[in-house]
Amino acid sequence: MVFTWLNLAIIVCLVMGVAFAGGPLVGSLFLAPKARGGDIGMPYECGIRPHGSSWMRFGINFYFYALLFLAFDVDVLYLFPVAAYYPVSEGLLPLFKVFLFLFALAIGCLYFWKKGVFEWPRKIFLDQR
Amino acid sequence: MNQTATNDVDVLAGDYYTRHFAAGPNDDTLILNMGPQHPSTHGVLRIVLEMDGEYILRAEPVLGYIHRMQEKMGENRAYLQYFPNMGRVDYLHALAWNWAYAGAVERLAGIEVPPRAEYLRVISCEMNRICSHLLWWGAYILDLGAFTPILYAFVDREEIMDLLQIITGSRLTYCYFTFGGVTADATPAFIDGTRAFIKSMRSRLPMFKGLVTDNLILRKRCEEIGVIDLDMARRYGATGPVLRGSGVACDTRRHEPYSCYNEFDFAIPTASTCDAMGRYLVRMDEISESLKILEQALDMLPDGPFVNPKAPRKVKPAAGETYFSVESARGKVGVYVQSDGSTTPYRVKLRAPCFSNLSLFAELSAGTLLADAVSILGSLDLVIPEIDR
Amino acid sequence: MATQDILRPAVTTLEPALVNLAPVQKVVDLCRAMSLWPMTFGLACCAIEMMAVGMARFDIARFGAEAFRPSPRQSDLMIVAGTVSKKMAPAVVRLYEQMPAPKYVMAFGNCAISGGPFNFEGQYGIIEGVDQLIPVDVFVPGCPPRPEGLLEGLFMLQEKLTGRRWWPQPVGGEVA
Amino acid sequence: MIPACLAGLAHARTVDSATARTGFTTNLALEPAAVHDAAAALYKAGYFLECISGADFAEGFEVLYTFDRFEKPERVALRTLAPHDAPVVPTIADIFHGALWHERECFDFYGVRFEGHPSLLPLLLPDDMELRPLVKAPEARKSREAIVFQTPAPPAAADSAGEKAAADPEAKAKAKAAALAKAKAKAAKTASETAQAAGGDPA
Repeated sequence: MVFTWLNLAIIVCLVMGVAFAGGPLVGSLFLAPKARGGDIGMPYECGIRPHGSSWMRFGINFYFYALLFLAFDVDVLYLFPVAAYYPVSEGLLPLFKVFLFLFALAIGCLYFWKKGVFEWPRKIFLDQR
Repeated sequence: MNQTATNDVDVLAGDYYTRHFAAGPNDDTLILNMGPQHPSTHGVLRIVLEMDGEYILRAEPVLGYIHRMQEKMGENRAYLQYFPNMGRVDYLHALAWNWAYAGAVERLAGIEVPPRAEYLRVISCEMNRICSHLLWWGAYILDLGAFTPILYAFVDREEIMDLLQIITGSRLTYCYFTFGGVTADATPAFIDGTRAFIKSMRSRLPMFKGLVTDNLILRKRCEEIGVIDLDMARRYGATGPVLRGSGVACDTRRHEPYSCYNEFDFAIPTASTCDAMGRYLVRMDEISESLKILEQALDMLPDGPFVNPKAPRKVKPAAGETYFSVESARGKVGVYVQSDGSTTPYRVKLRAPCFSNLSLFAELSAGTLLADAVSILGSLDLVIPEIDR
Repeated sequence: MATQDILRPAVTTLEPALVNLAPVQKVVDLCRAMSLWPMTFGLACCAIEMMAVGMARFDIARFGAEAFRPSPRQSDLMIVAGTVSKKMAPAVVRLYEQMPAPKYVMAFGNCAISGGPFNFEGQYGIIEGVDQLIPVDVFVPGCPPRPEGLLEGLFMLQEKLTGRRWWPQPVGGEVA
Repeated sequence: MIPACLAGLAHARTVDSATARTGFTTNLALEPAAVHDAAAALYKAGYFLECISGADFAEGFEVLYTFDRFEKPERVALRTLAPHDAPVVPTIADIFHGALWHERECFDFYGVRFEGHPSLLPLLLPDDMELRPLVKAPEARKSREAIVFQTPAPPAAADSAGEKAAADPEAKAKAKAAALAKAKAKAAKTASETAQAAGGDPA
């Protein structure tokens, strides 16, 4: 394997990125005083003692959103090399393949849509009074 | 209550109110405290919520985190000594409370108010109302996630504060009224400044409308949220813009006119949609109505003394009781005073509009999204020290 | 530990930094002083003046303290702006304890300093001075203090941290 | 004046006080047992609950309910008396839900128990507070007759302070109220005249 200036630049970039993210953490570890005692370990809940653990079953509406977001992210990730390669491809087969890929994703979206993920009712029940 | 709980269970045991709210930790729903230290409760309001995912199943406001014993203090202080407190009950519309208390004691002790004082009261009170609505507007939009409007609102607010400072001497917690009039006369600088302000505020309102009111995101966040019907308003005693946003044209300034309000020509804005947007529009319209009143009051401002020279220094009303109500930016402010004939009130009851308006919240927010509940809470325009007194 | 909230002063111990060299700490203190992150701890009337300070006219951003955080975990300056009632006091103490070190407290307004107008004979509901519960660095008197007062309090805190005043004295406001 | 909806109700006495002085159109004193029916009648007639407040008198804790209408000003005050040793009043929170908090507040301040209230917890005070802050010391309590009814209390019941307050203000108050009403009318007239003059001048 040939080691080029490009590789070096990538490595330098990586090191700088890690330093940018990790530097403040390390800095505060060495330079900042630490507070201990009292309720510092208690979960923050607007200044009130929490009631019950947060480890409970929770509505998953947002997870669907996260999943869809991920789907589109992956979509872009895979389409990027396709776009880069597309000018040198020949025939209609690559186009067909790309559409096949997009179709598979679209089915996923439709499935979520059908399941009502995109609907947020304003009120889930009427007054019981 | 689990008194013998082990240490780590104990940390998550909640407090008195959450334990009354829910028997214990639940598998499916989350008991969550919103407040007292929360940016969108506008002070130290606390709301205990039972959440199912993003939806609120039950909500219960917990009050008292800024209970300042105003009613107890009323029984300990002389009538005039108690006056400065009124600016601190509702610091956003301090002059409405000034007025309610002054009006109650004046009626009880039979003190006359000269016409010029009445006009000065109207002018300062309406300025204060605009000031209060502007802060609400900025803070409400801030709650909904837009930071810029509050910067615009404060530009105009600072102008009002500078003007009011000329006559009242303070920026926020005014104690401008006194028994039988006001404490200082309007200076030419104040009157000219107010006229200029009316003009500048008029030119700003269309900009506010274009910038915020017509914004689609705002409308999506406000429309069809927190619908208050007439029966609900009646059951809870909602007043002010919360009531007028539900289509009832009830404004104490028209309803039981006090002072010289029946001499002015102004409309009572209402909205028939009953939702948060209705309340929003009512408040925005009220700003322009207040400007109208200001303009008329400045034109009609009579000469004469600004305080009744015969008003006694030491107020000592005859035994009896009185209930005086005025319209603040938040609704009907009532002060009920019982006198036993001595120099201190026997009992002072402060009827805060926010107290009744907030009691709607539990019913209003059940079953809504948490984000919408914040929008509902903001649309009620709460000042917490007024609720807790 | 009882399940009831018991009113007690804040318990917090500060462990000094691992690298506790004077010149290093001096630089770090300067950085801290010029970028204090206050907690939006508006309790009552004074909170409105605290908001006014953040807005365009008084613009606390000029002095590096515009990043108001709602959470104690991200802030290092607690501006106690308003009356602390007995019901609120445990929450105040808890929020102070939940702040990471270094932490500073500004008692903003008469209520936070001494109970202010609500400190009367027979009062039953307020803490007469937040310094009974948490250590206070700067006291700013007034009912409510003007926004300039908050800025001055901030300057005092910066002076306390760095040992010198960084901003010119207001005209006519020179302290003898 | 008693509104039609309350006409059939057994009330203890009508408090005779001028609207101009008290701000109440109707002012009725009821037995505690009658409060619930009265509130129900007022709800049916379209009133809303303005507030509930308490007061500590020598005779007992007074609970004052004020109602008003949205369409026209017509403030109705209902008042009832609960004895000091067992202050119990039926709740009206099942009719006017706003009373839920007003009653809790009254319970906070005076310890008046509202029978049938679903959750009579401390509202404004800390949960562990035993003190009832607005309860007066027995010697500081004044007679309800002297303050609310403004009629001289029977000499046997009146303490010295109550007597002093009740002796002369009765007549004085009435005269004052009349004078006040007259003066107000005059002031309004002059004000409008001046206003017209001021408004007319530039034109």
